[in-house]
Amino acid sequence: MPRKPIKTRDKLEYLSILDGKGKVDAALDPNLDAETAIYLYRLMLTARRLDERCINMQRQGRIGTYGPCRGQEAAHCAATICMDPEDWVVHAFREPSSFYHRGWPLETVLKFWGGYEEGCQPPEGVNDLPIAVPIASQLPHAMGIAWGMKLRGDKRAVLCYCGDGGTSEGDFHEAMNFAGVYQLPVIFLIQNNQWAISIPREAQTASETIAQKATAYGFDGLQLDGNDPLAVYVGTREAVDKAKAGGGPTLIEAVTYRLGVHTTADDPTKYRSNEEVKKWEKLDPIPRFLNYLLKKKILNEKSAAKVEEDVLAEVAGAVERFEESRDVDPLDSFDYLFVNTPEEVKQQRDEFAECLKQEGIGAGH
Amino acid sequence: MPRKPIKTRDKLEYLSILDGKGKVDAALDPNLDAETAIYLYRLMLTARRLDERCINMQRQGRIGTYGPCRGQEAAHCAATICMDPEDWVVHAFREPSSFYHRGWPLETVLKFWGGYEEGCQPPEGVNDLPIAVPIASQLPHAMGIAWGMKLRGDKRAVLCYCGDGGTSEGDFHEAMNFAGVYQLPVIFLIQNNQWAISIPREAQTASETIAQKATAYGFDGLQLDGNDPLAVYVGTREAVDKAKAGGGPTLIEAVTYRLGVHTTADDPTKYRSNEEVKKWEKLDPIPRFLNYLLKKKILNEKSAAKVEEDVLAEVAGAVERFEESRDVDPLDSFDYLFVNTPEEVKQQRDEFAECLKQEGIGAGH
Amino acid sequence: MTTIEDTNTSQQRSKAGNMTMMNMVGALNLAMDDALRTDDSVVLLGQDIGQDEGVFRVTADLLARYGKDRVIDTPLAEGAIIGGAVGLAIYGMKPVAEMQFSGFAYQAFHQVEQHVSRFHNRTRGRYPMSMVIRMPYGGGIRAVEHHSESREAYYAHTPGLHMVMPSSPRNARALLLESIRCPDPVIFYEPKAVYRSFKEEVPEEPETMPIGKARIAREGSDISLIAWGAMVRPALEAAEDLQNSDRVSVEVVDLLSVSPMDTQTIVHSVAKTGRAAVVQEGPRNCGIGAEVIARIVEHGLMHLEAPIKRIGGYDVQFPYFARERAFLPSAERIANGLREVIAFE
Amino acid sequence: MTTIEDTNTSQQRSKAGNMTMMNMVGALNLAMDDALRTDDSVVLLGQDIGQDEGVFRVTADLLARYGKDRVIDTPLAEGAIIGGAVGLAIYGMKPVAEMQFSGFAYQAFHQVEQHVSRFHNRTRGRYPMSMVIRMPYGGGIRAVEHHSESREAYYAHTPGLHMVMPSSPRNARALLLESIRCPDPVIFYEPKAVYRSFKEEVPEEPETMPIGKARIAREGSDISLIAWGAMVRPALEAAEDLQNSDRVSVEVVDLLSVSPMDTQTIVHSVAKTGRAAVVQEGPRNCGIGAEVIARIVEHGLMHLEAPIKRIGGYDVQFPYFARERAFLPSAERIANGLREVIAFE
Ligand SMILES: Cc1ncc(C[n+]2csc(CCOP(=O)(O)OP(=O)(O)O)c2C)c(N)n1
Ligand SMILES: Cc1ncc(C[n+]2csc(CCOP(=O)(O)OP(=O)(O)O)c2C)c(N)n1
Ligand SMILES: [Mg+2]
Ligand SMILES: [Mg+2]
Repeated sequence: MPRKPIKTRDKLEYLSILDGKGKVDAALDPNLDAETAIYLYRLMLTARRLDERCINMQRQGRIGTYGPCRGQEAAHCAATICMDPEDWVVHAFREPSSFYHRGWPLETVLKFWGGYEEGCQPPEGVNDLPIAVPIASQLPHAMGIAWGMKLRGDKRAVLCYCGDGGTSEGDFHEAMNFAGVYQLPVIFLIQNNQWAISIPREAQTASETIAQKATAYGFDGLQLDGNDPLAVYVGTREAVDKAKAGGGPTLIEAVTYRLGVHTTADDPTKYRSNEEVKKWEKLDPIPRFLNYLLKKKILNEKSAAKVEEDVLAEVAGAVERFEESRDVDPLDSFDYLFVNTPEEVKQQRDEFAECLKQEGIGAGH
Repeated sequence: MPRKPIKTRDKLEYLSILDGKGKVDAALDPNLDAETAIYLYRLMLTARRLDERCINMQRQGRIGTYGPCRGQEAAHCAATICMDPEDWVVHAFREPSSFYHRGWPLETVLKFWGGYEEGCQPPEGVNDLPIAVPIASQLPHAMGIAWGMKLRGDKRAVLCYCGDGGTSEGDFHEAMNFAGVYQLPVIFLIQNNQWAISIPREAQTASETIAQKATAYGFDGLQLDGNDPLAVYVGTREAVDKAKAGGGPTLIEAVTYRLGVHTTADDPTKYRSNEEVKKWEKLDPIPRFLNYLLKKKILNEKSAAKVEEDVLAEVAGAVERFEESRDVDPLDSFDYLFVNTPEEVKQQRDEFAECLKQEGIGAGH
Repeated sequence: MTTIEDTNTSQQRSKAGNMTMMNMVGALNLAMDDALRTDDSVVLLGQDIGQDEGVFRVTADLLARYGKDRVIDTPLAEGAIIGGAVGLAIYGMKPVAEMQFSGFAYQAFHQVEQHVSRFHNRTRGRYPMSMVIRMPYGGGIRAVEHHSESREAYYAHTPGLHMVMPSSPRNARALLLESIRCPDPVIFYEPKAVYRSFKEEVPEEPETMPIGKARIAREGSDISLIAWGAMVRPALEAAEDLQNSDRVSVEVVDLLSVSPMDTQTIVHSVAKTGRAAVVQEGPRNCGIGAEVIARIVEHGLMHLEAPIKRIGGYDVQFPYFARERAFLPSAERIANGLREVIAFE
Repeated sequence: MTTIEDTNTSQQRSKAGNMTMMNMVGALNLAMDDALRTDDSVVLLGQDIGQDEGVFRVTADLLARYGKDRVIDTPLAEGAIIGGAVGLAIYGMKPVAEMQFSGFAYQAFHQVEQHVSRFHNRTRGRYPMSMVIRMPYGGGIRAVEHHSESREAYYAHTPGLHMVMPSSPRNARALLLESIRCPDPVIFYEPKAVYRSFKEEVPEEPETMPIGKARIAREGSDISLIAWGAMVRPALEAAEDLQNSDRVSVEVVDLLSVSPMDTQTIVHSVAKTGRAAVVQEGPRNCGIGAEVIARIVEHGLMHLEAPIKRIGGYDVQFPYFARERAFLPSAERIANGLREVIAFE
């Protein structure tokens, strides 16, 4: 046939299980055991409460600019719990509970936004990357870690977060392409929260979905309801299983919404309508999941209140531990640059130490 | 439906008209008028003969490394003739006859490969970009020029060449994405010649076609037989008409083959088999098109010989004019950096002039 | 339109028209407004510069005033912003591109090095790269990683670019307007620490000043202190302090443009004072300070009575903000550095 | 394994084993072979480095010897090569990435600046960036645009990186092996003009030399000439010529590593000679030459009897190759520059 349509090979699907009205597709329900389900809810709630606390702390000047994740808790929490400890998680910057789940102390998040490098130091034994500030620049790292797994023959996988805006960067493209070529065990999870600061999703790219971008790289794309923790869980779990079985990468688009400000320095009323926010508030993943758990009798009013209480205590503890760890030494900016610090950097350290002495600046400054 | 396949919106097609065996799809044949058809053949032949000449000149040390286009003449010649003078053509580096058609003297090509900036200077009135050496870095420029057309309301279009290897670069992705978002009048023509130096097409990307990468950007993709000048012509012409009518960008994948070396510094026997080359030699666009023209009686043996003769004379003239223009002044490296040359650059120019004087180096060195 | 001819006095009155007190954000906004109004080939492009008016509000009101074909919100891709601007410039427009922070301009560094800096030379003058790439740089605003760097030396080391760094509202306005009118490409590094830190009288009438001219921000006779961008304020403060405490007279040279660099003004000052120091935020190795020293040595070695000291500018990563106040050169640190040079015998 | 301890004599014999005459391409290949053989976490990655053995054949035989999981051909995307190498290093491998030419490394500059140079610091030591980024640099091989640049200063200005530039086969082999073993990231700039220009005896046994140490390539007493990479050969030639023609004794300092820079060896030499010049291919503004001068001023101003001259290194684009022979600093141009400094009174 001299003129014919081209059919592409890879799977391109949409998935929703627990919809915005609370209706469940029973055939697809993963029927999480009670422990896992409650844990997932708790993770989501932790992100919500920490978020609220951080916004307050920013207002009080106790941390700097903060980027909340309100509305996106299902997308990041249900994905991260699909990863085993020997797997790796590569973060963007709106996934506080992913850190928490993976074993980073909750105050890590506060340290990062509080202006401390310590917020980027993974605890021993935790296989993760810290917050990545340059948008999409972490995708090649996730690809590289997955490449290492493949080269070493390790049956592991990498989960990598990114935003809808991040898909416009060259790094997105290059990482996806390498992942396809080498069939790497990596899941690129795009949190399509409809906005990249003030740029709406439709102005970010002309493709109808972000999931379909996988077509360009010869692997599967899955769009799912990112406010549906069950869909996120099922979609990610499948992708992880496929990756570990040698089936290569998956691009997941989690359709969600940033209910709050981009960061505390942002004023969203400049660029989006209240009605839009209202519409999405009705799709909030937290009440949606709580109702599901109540209906399924996995939680009841009392046990739900207990979760709430525990979460608040944990957040309060994290804030306390954060406040106690503020006392850092400005001099140590010279100590971690290299494994083997060159003489000239040591000399500059001495010079800087002398300045601090003259100026009476000590640790904790 | 909670789990369903995603259908994408944009057109994704394959096109072939004059196939490798010489069979024509009469319904699709554009029936070029004799003048255009002969001109196109002549352009293709000019590229072939210039190529041969350049390889010889490189061997003799009269020019530097040269990157031939043998086998790809249909892909670049049949595309460039779809552009009007007020349109723009943005080049990669394997399209000698596109320059020629657009009004650059044929010796321009020799100047570029001969080591002269003069080979990158577009003649007055010609709307083109010169050879771009950093792979894919020209795609954003094509996008930007098309953006200018759109902003100014000019009914024009841009044709931009790139290789299969170039599709892996971030620049490809970013340019395509902007073109889609702003619905710009630009045609990205990928000459998929199966190789990027030693890297075969399958190792460059895991997608089955390059055309389908358009899906990621929300516009049409067209794969066509790049050794079929009629398919290239029809496909490009449609894309140009669509662009000028406000229909936005098109990604065209011209499936072709680099019959020769990557450049004269390359030894392809290190990475590909002779059989593969042989197979593609049978699909050579030049005899294929000549036979078509003979069959259609647009050319006969005598008129074809005349074309051959004219082309050889034109190439010989270009070589002559190139040899006569070698006498350049090394000092002028300081003269084109800025429109308004800063004092310190002028001082360095004087310093350099003094060096050249001391060393007895004049123009033509 | 007037030009600040005598750049040696920063507060010089514009000959014509009214003055308004404004901060640097307002002054930059004014320059872009001037340019958009008077030259319809000018287009602004960048992330969040339209509807959102820029994350620092530098482009406030401009979308409303000039429409979305002149003030263009783009997707999140620095390479395509600069690569697209190259195409726009070739097509005869005057793009003024914003990089949201200088720390993200590296995503477009290949387009800057390979094309912005070269197209005019490559095409032997056929396609001038008349464009401005604006970006906020430097520390001091308690921002997260990559939001505090000063890497002007990357651009100063790249032939074919101008690298401009204003220090106050008035010179920011005049230099930005001049940069937009400049037929050659200008990297315009905006000291974000200065954005809202003080106000200055700025003439309502468009005003420009030449690129490549330093100004004597303060006259002095004992030592020359070379500074630029955000470091000019603490430099002036240090000079004032030293005058009061040590009776040392410091001449402060504000480079305004680090490439081209005004060697003459620097060397002239050092010839007068015999001593010099440089203060910088950016890394020391191959930084602007090194270049300043090299030029003083090449053109004024005989005047030097003491080694030239580089104050600040350590070759480590700019720390996250909890450590930044200790890290950034303060007036006190600068004064101490100057004392050392003065003490040298 | 031996170490070239005394870096002051380039031709020093290895204590153990046989010597083979080889050019720099062979020596670099040997270093990678050493590394691949002795450390199975080492992987090479880059465009055309496998089947094709590198466009300069620097990786000859390595794919055949170590297989496609150790010597990896990649798609055409520098950003993913370096960004991928960051991931590989984090996962515990030792990537040795090749950029086909230094002029295309800017496509990955954001990954270098934002991650290669920072991950160890950012994670407070948790993820060292033990990797080497090799790339051929510099002019002289009649190549097309972007194939002739020397921009070592970009990397020297970036905190957190080592910037190494060998000058001969033996030190290239020793430094590359050391760089691969180094726990910190190294940008390894290979002077492609030297690749096949001469041979030297190289020990068969693995040999390393420390990063950050300059060598005295030639002893002298009248003037110090600081050079690195491809400029060392014409510098030595110029020194020889000046000795013969003018009886001027030139000491040639070969930096080998431009960051860290061996200030001590430079200043020690200038203390002896009292005069200095620098020769460079790359742009002058904020280049390595400026840094050399700044350090001499900071640490050895009192020894200086004449201004320090920067030879070569103009702030324009490296010309296409028809003009490159006139453009590149020759021995003659260097000698003339040295004469000027010697003549200064
Ligand atoms: C390379 C780069 N460019 C610009 C920025 C500034 N910036 C920070 S967040 C952001 C928007 C990100 O949008 P998206 O990827 O959708 O993530 P979201 O903020 O919605 O989670 C921008 C432009 C950056 N951090 N990095
Ligand atoms: C950014 C960049 N990286 C690497 C190179 C070196 N290089 C020159 S041509 C080439 C292969 C290009 O392949 P493709 O895009 O398929 O074009 P083709 O040579 O097949 O026409 C490479 C890697 C380059 N010129 N630019
Ligand atoms: Mg978003
Ligand atoms: Mg190709």
